Amino acid sequence: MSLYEVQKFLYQFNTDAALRAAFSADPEQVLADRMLTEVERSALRQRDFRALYAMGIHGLLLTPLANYSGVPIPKYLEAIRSGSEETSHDEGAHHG
Amino acid sequence: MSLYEVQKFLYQFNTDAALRAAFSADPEQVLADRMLTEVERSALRQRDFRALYAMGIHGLLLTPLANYSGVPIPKYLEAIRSGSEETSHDEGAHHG
Amino acid sequence: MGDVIAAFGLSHAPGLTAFPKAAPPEDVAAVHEALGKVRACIEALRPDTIVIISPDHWVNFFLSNMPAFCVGIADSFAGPAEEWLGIPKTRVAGNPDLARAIVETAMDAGIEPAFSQELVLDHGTMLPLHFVSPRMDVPVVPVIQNCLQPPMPRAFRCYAFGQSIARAIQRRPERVVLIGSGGLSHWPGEIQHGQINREWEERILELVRDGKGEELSRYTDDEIAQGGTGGFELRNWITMLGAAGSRPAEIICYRPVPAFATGLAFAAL
Amino acid sequence: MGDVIAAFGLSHAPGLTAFPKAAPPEDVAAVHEALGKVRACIEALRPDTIVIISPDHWVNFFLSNMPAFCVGIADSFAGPAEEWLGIPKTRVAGNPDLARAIVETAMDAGIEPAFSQELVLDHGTMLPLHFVSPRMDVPVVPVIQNCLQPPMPRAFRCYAFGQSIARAIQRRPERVVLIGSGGLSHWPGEIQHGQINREWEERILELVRDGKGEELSRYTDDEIAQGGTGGFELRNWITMLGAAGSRPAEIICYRPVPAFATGLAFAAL
Ligand SMILES: [Fe+3]
Ligand SMILES: [Fe+3]
Repeated sequence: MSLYEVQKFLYQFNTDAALRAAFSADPEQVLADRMLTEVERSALRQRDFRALYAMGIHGLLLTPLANYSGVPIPKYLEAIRSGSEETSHDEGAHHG
Repeated sequence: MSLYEVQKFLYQFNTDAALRAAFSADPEQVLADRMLTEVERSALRQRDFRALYAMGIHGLLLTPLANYSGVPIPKYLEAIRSGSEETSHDEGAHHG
Repeated sequence: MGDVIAAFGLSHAPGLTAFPKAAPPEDVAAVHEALGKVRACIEALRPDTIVIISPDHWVNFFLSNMPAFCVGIADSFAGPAEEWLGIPKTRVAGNPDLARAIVETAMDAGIEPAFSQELVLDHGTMLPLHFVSPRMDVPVVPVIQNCLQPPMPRAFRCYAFGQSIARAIQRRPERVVLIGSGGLSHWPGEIQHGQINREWEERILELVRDGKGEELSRYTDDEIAQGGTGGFELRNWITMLGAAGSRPAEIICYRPVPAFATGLAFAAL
Repeated sequence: MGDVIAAFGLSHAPGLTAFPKAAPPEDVAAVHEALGKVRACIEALRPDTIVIISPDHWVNFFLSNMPAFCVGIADSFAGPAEEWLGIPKTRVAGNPDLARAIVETAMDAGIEPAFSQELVLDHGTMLPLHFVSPRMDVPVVPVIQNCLQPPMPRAFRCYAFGQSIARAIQRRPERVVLIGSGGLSHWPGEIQHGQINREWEERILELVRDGKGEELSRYTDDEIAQGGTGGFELRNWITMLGAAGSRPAEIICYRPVPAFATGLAFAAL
């Protein structure tokens, strides 16, 4: 339900070095006043790319998170492909 | 030359309560890392509406600054009208 | 099949709620009566959604990315943005399905509105809603047009966008009320603040009354500019007229009110 | 009188500067050779300005205000946005007069680009410039098209926008080089990352080569989508072709490179 808030957090994280520093110092605090479900919070904290991708987040919002978190792209791809349901995005699933 | 930076500061001031609080607490500090000339800095600090208007700032970017600074609109209008050269904005002068 | 069941042109002078005592009581009473009529009409029609075409007042958009048209596709919208408006803060439901249909239909017709999942509604939207849908219980699709920073969309394109909005509504199930919000002449915060161009306003209202929206769609930027930096908002009426077609209108009320720095006009189609 | 003195379609795969060693050396060499030819051509022509049509990669625009078209009207632009790109940070001069002429001409023609005084250039703009104007001393007008988030501008409208850009240039004194940046097929960060749709790419390059941009302007959104979420960037080539007219092109180089997750193509008109 709060997909937009997840997308917005990622957009800001990717473009704002101060937010990235704050998030790595105290993730709970940074996410505290955002309208996110516990599932979404935890997916962001844990860099659960499979869960984030399955929510319908655009690949180019996720790969910077991988880059900045030291996750190589092959690892990232392995994670998003590990879902049993291979939800592709090119039918517009992520165009929420 | 940095008209855009003045406009941007006003837009942010008008829409961001935290920035307003910071600016009233320590204006120098808030303006320190912005690309502004000393003339622009001083016009913002002193709420010099005549000078700001003459730069070409849109009336609806200036009236919230007046409101938040406790300057009644008639006072604001008196200030912007006090210029000898009555530079009108409706020829697109402020559309910089 | 959906339809535009009624359309209105409504001024949104913020003085009406922010400093109502500044104006002559008989003017304020006349405006309240007009807005009461619009409210009664809307309550009787029970629309599924209100599509409201309004300007932004430096609240959502800045020179970093200034769209000519923007459609709010969110589930709901917070408003008003202004602390000083005298309208309580609330959240109004959107209608994302209709909003997306408006964007898609426009794209197919060669009109490309920006779209937004996070508009904060300012007095351009909230003031009319406060008077004509005060329970804020009818879902809203906010459509913002650039009436702030030239270059702005030309009148003929606003009219065409309105026609496209009407086609989108016809393909949807909703019965829709349309509002064009703004004007008439004003120069807010400018040296000419308080001036009113009555001749310009009366000519416009004559055209609206006679169902001659198409004539307004041929107004040049210069003709629109005769109404001042706030009169740019005439664009919102023109888009509304494009959607409503060439029905004649009732001018419910017209009052030039210098204390509110504009001529207040209210029209029903 | 100004003119479009040359136009290019250029892929902007970030691997070229960020991780060049991941790809076969002969592919990288071929691409460098192609970009070297483009550079030599531009240096010989000595254009006054480069108009570069590129996508945004979630750097300037978000779902809060997603424009179909946006023209950068600033005096100068910082870039690249990406720390990891392997291209040094710099500031490139803009051409506000030409940029504003592009916006005004479009508005008159019924095309309403957003405009921006503060774009940060990402690899979609900076990677081509790094190779073909490495001293970054030719002023740039960045034109951004939504290739990220549907609904996107239809192909026929991109083509018409390109035609309008050419008209604006003809009214200006500048001699202009045009670049359409992007593609061809790719699915960056998606499950299909690394796939390449060669058939789709070859068909497109055939049409580009034969001066059949108009056929591309009739591509539907579904046909464009055959090239993946990154293939949406075909729109930038289509706009470039609209501006360049139906001149046939030289396909300087075409290399499908799985390590860069796309088919790299470079065309000169
Ligand atoms: Fe207004
Ligand atoms: Fe790209």
